[in-house]
Amino acid sequence: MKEFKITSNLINSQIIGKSSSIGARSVFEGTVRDINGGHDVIKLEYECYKSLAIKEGNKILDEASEKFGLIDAFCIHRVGTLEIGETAVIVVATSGHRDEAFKGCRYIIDEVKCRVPIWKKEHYQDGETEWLKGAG
Amino acid sequence: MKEFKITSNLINSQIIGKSSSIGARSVFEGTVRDINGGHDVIKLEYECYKSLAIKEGNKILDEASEKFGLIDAFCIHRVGTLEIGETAVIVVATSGHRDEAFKGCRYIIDEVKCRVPIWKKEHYQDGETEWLKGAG
Amino acid sequence: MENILQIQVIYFAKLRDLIGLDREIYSMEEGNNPSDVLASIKKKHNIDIGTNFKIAVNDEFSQWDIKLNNGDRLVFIPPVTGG
Amino acid sequence: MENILQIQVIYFAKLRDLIGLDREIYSMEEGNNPSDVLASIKKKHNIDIGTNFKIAVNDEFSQWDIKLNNGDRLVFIPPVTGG
Repeated sequence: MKEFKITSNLINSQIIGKSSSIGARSVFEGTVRDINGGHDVIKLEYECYKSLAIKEGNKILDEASEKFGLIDAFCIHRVGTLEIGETAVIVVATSGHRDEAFKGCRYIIDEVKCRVPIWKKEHYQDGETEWLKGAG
Repeated sequence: MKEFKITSNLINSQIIGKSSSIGARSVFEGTVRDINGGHDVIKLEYECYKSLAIKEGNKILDEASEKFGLIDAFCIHRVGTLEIGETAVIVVATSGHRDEAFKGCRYIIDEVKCRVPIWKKEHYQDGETEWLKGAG
Repeated sequence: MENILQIQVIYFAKLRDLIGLDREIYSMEEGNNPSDVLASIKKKHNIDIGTNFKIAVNDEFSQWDIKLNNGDRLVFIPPVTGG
Repeated sequence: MENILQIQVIYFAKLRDLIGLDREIYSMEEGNNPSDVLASIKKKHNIDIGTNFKIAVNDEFSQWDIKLNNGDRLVFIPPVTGG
């Protein structure tokens, strides 16, 4: 099963389903940090170009499933305003063996972070805000 | 925080704590598979040399924390009789950035599987049982 | 007389903040491409927003030199920062 | 007359199934090491259990040639298969 989802609701990392006969599951969770480059971050805003984000996200899940023989591949990305400590993104990759599960999970989060059209604005203690610069 | 635990109770992967200002969390979960090398596995028995397992497990968590700058490092390993689909081991590694979290989590599960004195006996459909051969 | 293309441009994130709008319609000449639209945006708003974008046309990644069609929805995608 | 060492040997997993016991006491001579105990086990039970073990003495990983002390708790650890 594969699913890429964009949500403005709280991500509860406990909702990720289970299935038997899997063997290995690798989960990655990215949460809002309170410090970034020396600034005190008080909250984050994520914005998304949704229709393209979902297409590109599903493409990444397909690629990961094929490359690493994943059984399940999920990714949920939060948008809207997030408080410190809240989950921004969660990835789940399952496979018969741990090497594939780890590599698949890593592939998905790496590709999501560089290909899926989502942008992050930091709000600082001093009232300033800043859209983060991407690597691209 | 670090903790290595051996338990004969069901591992609920939802119990793993959270803390704010972390950034990245990598979780690995190993579950009982119903097929191994062509045999139909109906259940597993894990046995543990507990006092040494806990010492060695904690040593691995210390090593991972130092090597990868982890903030939290947990590992819970189940012992006793496990049914198909149940969680045998769960590892959690948190860090400011995903590379360290993934590498720390992988280090812990790899080292646990080759150094911690726990052994697995498979029970097959046909009534046979077998202690698995380790790599060592 | 040449045909006129109505191109909808949608802005996200930093680009929307810079332009101050979330969408605009540009009237372009037949044969124009996303580069031409970017030039029109710079001229109209008199700001240099650079060229560090990917392009999406009708919600598909596209190229800078693709010929636009009437009614196309064009997005200039700044470097992404999700995750 | 030499001192006699009482060494407690604890068996786990495959080794316990092979020996059919979960622990035994061996009386060894002073200066004996885990290799000597393994030889005694093989002789007593008349089975070849190989040498593919790690050694733990009093719940610490140890060496094959360490001199044992009276009352030591010795474990031969088969290759582990946890996870």
